[in-house]
Amino acid sequence: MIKITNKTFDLEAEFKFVSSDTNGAYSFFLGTVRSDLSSSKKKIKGIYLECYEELALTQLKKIRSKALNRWKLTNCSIIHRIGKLNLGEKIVLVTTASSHRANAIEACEFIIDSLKIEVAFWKFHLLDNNEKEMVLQKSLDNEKMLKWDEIIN
Amino acid sequence: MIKITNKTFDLEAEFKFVSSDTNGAYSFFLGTVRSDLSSSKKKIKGIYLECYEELALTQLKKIRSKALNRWKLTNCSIIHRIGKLNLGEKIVLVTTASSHRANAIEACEFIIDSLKIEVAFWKFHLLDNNEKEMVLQKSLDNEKMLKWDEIIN
Amino acid sequence: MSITLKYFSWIRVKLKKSHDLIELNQTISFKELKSNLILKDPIFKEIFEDNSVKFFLNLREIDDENQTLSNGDILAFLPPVTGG
Amino acid sequence: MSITLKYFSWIRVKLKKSHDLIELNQTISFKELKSNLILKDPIFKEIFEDNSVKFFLNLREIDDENQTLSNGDILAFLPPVTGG
Repeated sequence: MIKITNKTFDLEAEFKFVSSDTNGAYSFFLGTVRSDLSSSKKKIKGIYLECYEELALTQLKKIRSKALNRWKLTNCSIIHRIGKLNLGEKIVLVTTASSHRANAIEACEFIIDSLKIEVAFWKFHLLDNNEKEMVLQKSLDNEKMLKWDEIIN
Repeated sequence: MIKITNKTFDLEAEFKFVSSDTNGAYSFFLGTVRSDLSSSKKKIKGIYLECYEELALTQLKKIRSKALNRWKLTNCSIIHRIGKLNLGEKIVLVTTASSHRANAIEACEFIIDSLKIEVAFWKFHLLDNNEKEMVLQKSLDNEKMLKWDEIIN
Repeated sequence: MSITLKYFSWIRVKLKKSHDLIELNQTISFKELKSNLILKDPIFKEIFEDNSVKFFLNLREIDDENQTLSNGDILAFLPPVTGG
Repeated sequence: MSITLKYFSWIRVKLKKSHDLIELNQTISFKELKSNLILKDPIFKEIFEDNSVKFFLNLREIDDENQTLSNGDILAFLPPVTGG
């Protein structure tokens, strides 16, 4: 299941969607809004998430299929928030299910790494006085993604 | 937090225990009772988990400390069930929190890998006619643990 | 024929709009459209000179500048993504 | 002095009990205790010959067979663990 939503979500409820007696191992990655300083050293009050929804859904479907095939997952779900989020709120949840744990864990990491550099979401930090500051892509995320090319292709 | 319990647990509630605005990234590993065939090719009805509780708590504390230090985690919790469990029930939950995702994910895998071969729990498959069958340690789990020795020491 | 342009992230902010509907009298290539847009607004020069910006035509990344555009096409301008 | 023996997994199943309280008149080493136990019940021979079984004295793994046991000690017999 892939979901792009402006509502928050409950981990137990999302687990129930992918849970099955045949799985055995589940890996979850959850990203939340971290209280931090922006690149201009201002205090972050929250974030705004922009999305090209039709494209993001297509891209997430492709990543999900790759992961299902490569790691023989029994299930996989990806949820991503859009819109305005406060500090501490959930941004993204990746859930992978497998009969064996190493597969579930590796696939989950592949999905979040792919999402970070391939999927049409853009993050803005919300600062004081309604100021928005664009978040820049991290070169580290790009480098991290390169290692998957050897594994997945 | 470390918990050994004969009660089930809720993922959202467990997340709340470790959640904080300063974290940003959470990795979870959840193990559940998988419907499977036992080593004698009989259908599994559930499992029974035996534990040397005082020792297991000491061992889990050590593993948790290692992970907190090595991966600079901001939080970490481990919950493990004991007693009789039905198919599909949650056995173990490892949660790691960090400001960066790679650390949270790797630490989570280290903890579950360590738990599988170092901590005083023993699993029995419950079969028909109240028959119990001991689960054997997997050599693969032992081999997987060896790779951590280079990383952690 | 008409083509929809969709702008995201800093491109949307800079252009102060999320999309444009442009009307054309004849078929043109992506390359020709780029020249047209730069003539209309110099901001597009900055956009097209930025190697990190990607262009998606009907949800597929453009890999050939000579690709021709058709009526109803949706062309999206995507700065590097930062979700997750 | 008295020492508690705790049995787990197949050792518990084989001995049909989870623990034993043994009384001793004098201090003995772990090595001597092993010999005593084998004399009492040949099942212990199988246990002590199994290299995969670990022995924990007061929650610490025994690394020296000549370690002496003290009053109130808890000695646990642990087959390979299979949790998680």
